[in-house]
Amino acid sequence: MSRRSHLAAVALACLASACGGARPDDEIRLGATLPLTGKEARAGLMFKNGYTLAVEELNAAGGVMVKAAGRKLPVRLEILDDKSDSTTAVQLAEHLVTVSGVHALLSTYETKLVLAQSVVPERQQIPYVTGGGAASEIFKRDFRWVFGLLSSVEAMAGTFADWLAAEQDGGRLPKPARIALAWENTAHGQDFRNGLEERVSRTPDRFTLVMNESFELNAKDFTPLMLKLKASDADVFLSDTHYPDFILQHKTYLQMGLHHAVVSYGPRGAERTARETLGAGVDHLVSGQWWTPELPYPESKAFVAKYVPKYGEIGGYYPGLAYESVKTMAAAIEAAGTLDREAIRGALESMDRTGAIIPGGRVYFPKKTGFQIDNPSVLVQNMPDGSLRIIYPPDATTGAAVVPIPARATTH
Amino acid sequence: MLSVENLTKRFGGLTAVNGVTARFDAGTITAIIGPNGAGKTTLFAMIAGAVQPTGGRILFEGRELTGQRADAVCRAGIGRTFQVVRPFWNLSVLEHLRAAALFGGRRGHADTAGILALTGLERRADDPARTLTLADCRRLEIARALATGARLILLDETMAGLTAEETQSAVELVKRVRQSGRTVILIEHVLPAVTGLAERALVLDRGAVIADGPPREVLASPVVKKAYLGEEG
Amino acid sequence: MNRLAAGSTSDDRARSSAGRRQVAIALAVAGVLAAMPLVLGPGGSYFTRLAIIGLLYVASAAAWDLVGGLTGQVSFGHAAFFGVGAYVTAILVRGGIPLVLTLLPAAVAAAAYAAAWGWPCLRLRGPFFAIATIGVGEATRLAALLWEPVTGGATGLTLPIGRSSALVPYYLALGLAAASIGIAVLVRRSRLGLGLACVREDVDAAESIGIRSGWIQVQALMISAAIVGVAGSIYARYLFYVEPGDVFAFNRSIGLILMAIIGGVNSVWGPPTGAVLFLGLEQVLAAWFPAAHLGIYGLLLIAMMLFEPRGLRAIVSRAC
Amino acid sequence: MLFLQVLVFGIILGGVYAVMAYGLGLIYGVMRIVNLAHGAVLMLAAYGAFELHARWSLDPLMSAVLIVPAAYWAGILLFRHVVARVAAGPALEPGQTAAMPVMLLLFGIGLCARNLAYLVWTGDDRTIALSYGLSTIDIGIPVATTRVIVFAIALATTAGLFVVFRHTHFGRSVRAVARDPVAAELSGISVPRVSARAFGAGTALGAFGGVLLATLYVINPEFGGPFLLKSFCIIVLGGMESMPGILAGAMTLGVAETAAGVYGGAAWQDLVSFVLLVLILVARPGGLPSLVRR
Repeated sequence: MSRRSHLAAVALACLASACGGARPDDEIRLGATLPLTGKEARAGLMFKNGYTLAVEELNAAGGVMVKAAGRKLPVRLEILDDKSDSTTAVQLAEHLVTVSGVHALLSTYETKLVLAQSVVPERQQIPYVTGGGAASEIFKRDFRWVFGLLSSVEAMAGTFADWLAAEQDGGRLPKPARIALAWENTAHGQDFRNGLEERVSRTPDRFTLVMNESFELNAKDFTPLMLKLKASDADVFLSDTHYPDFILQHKTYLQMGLHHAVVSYGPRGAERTARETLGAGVDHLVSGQWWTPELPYPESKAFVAKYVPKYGEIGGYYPGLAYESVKTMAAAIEAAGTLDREAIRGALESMDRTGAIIPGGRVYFPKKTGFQIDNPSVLVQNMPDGSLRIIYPPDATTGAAVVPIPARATTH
Repeated sequence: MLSVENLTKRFGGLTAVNGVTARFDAGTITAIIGPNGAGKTTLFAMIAGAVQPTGGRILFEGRELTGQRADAVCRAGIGRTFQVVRPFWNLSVLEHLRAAALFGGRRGHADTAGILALTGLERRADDPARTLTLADCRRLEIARALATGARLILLDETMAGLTAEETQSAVELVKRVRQSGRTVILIEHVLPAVTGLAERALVLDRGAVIADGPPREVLASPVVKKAYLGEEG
Repeated sequence: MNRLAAGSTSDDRARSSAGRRQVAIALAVAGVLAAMPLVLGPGGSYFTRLAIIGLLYVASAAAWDLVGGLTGQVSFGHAAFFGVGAYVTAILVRGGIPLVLTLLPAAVAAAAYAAAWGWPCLRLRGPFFAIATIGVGEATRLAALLWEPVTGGATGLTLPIGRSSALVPYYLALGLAAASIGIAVLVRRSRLGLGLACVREDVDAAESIGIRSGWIQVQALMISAAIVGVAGSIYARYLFYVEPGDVFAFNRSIGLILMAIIGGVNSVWGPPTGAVLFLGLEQVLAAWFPAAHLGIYGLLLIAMMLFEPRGLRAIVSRAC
Repeated sequence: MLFLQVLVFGIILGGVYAVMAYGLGLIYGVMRIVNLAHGAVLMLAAYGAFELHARWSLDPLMSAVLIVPAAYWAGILLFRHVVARVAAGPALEPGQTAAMPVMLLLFGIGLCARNLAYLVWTGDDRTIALSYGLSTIDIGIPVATTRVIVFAIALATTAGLFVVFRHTHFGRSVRAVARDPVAAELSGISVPRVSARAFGAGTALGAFGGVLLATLYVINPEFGGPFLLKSFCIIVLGGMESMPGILAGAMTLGVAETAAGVYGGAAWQDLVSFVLLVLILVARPGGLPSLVRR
């Protein structure tokens, strides 16, 4: 009994929802799924804040000018929770397009979720801007509708290489520099390795790779890795990690009394909690970010000034990229002058906007990368007084990098 | 029909069965008796393939069975029952017979009706085993062993825990089994049942055969008396 | 009613009329499902996508039950088969082979993988088999992460999406669900099903009547794996993206167990019903209690174990 | 030299692994219950240590004094009111043991605990910053002080448990129940009471492990999962029953993982435990006769 009645209920619910497809165009409907629960919830919430803040800002200015409507239209944003699960992210995106009838999609956070979800805009032919997925794999599929605001992780590795080269030219690093690379076995880590390997093979006079090791996410012991690192006799230690692995890895590093001229854990190292845990051990670590609240651009400072009183401390690049995603989509709609999907897409493809809060300050989607932005990352170094110093790109630096890292007085 | 040669089983330092050699002829009923811990059940388990012998050989109808697993032993033509009954509790009596017939080696050609009649389980054919009495479970195990098409049936204490009346009908059942052309070897504690049933008794003590012959003579022999009294006195 | 195997406890005529009614209901449901996307048109794509997942759940749950219910060996590692199927399809489709031709290789690969580890592991019983399957499942996931040249490592593999319609995986999934339930019925009526029931009840007794307990269980695992492998294969085509953390996820295996438990293990209709309820539950929880979905699954499991470990099937049969 | 380092680091890692596995091993050894909530016990205890440290700057080793007894009583209550009821209840199928329902029940409890952690502490990563968190002890090579402490405690725990099991009434009755519950009941031991206490003791040991692990690792709601899986491997390696066996199993795993990381790739470390788990389960039927047949 209950079997049949349940099936009927599901069927009815689906029928009812399917009828809600067409809606009047008296507002701009944007949709996004985000990992508001599950393992990516922290970043998901910051994304939500960033999205929300940008939408509020647009509506406070009366909305977005749409020429075809002859007036400014208000923006409405629908956010659904995908539970950090790719199947759900796909389903709910489909729901946003077919049931909620959104005009454009913003993305979820986390590369793997975006990899899965980005199929939806391509099939439904609806513009999609992602500030949450960096894997170049997303953009290698000849998709027309997916636009990436995050530079690839390969590009981030390239930024590190560019900066190291600059330090070499300043005479602060040996040439060639011996690099030991450790990367977490995730999409992010793989891309980081690919980017770095590519730079090393392109400029053998500058870099040699003396260690190239991967490790599992949430590992419980990094002693073997550090033994290998020690044996590799490197000048530069670059690791690409998530937070828990960064803490354990660097703890082991410090306990083994290792020292290198440059040490980086990719995106990690600038966290306040890291300093609480590892103390002076985090001094001089370099981390690479897609955006950071320390950026000296006025637009970025203005955003931070609005965000912090409302939502509190910023931990990571997430809110900045979320904010910029909405701004980018709004700019595309305004440029298109209509809510027609194809027109919005065209505006995104031909976009070259300045005054963005992300490093480089420019938003554009080059065709050769499959519409993935190609800006430098911002490199930040921890200073012993607890402050963060932007050391790259040159147009954003707030001080000179400390290279090589001075040797610690003693190791306990 | 079945012969075991110098069959031995050691568990660690303990020798459960020590060099047993015996022949069992077709169409006979042989009882294996002996005090607790004499190695009867281990001997059975080795013949049935449930326990692998440490040494010695098992030959059945001229075929070497040593080292074969239980399922292969069954398909070779030896059926068994268990000391503590182990029916398939959630299967009906008929399903037991069907499964035994399908897997026992003859691919389903078992006279299930005949076996039900023989074992007196016709009325319970559709009932799941968990609803049967102990006596019926014992019958069911015999029926199951028969349905595999076994030519030799090993009965492990088929009468333990039964009332006098049930014991009598079990004795009758075993006789009918033999009349249907099967060879029977049984382990038994109920000695009066043994004397009325078996032509031959094999007495085990501490893993070795201490007497072999017609039940009455064997039971009267001083060695056997001593073994039993030694244990029980 | 005892649905075990060929065996028959109840009156034959009543059984066959009940059976006929079941077949009629099943056909009607299948017919409605088959017509649904056509009726809904393009606006129904949300339904279609949801239904694909639901049908894959149904197929996998019924397949899981061949091992977890009929054989009585609770597997915590069925995601391994799902993942193997998904990867075989992903790799072949990327090599230019049409999807439909990849289903059979996916099934074969999953079944072969099942045979490879099932043969040694199925000698274990109860909790030990369960623990071993946890180990196998996780080892498979990690191996897939490490075997980058073939699996793409953590990044996974993307499939070319082309211009094909979502209806292809929908009808494939519908076919698979129907086939899986059909196989569940057939196996239960076959010699294999009867043998498995015996093994589940008592391994030693089963061997004593000539059942090769190892081989027969491996057969069940292989059939089950083949179906789940095809489900993975259709999933790959549905998502156009295969990645170890998703297709080999421990949660996938757990999901199958939950479905079977909710509906009632060891029955033809229990696990599929559980799968539909699980899908509904997932949707409801995602919408209303996003922060508590894990806990609600947990509470559900606790409540079922406390009050009715035999699932909805037992509750329904008591009520009727 | 490298080999020696692998051995030393591996054995010390083994100490860490031992403290996480004792609780699981005790509960399995006595009651044949596979405690799938063990990971949740580790995780909740780690959060407990985190909270006590954050609020009152209590050192985790001190907070264990509060957390372990609390876990003991929580385990006893859980066993009496939930686990024992399911264990005595119907199985998934009539005629079978309730082992699977109990296992699934405990899995459900683990899910609830994880969800609770998400609600209370969110998914953020937490760490306990200790003054000696980074210090090392030089035993020829520098070894983390925290790990040495945990290692020493692991050895002491084994010794302590050994004494408890041999020389106390509780220990003897637990062993009697583990050997044969029916015989124990006949000889006047209250099996339900001893079982509840053993479950409580296993939970307490798990909590102790969790507190110790909290000094080494970042804490989040998924904290317990990897440890639970490794613990399985360890108790299976160690023969499922004895505490010294668990210690030996833990050290074997520690050395095997370290060796795999050093001589193979760092990424192989986790694979080792699962492969070992399956291999041992499958390849040692003689050594673990209880596994092969019910």
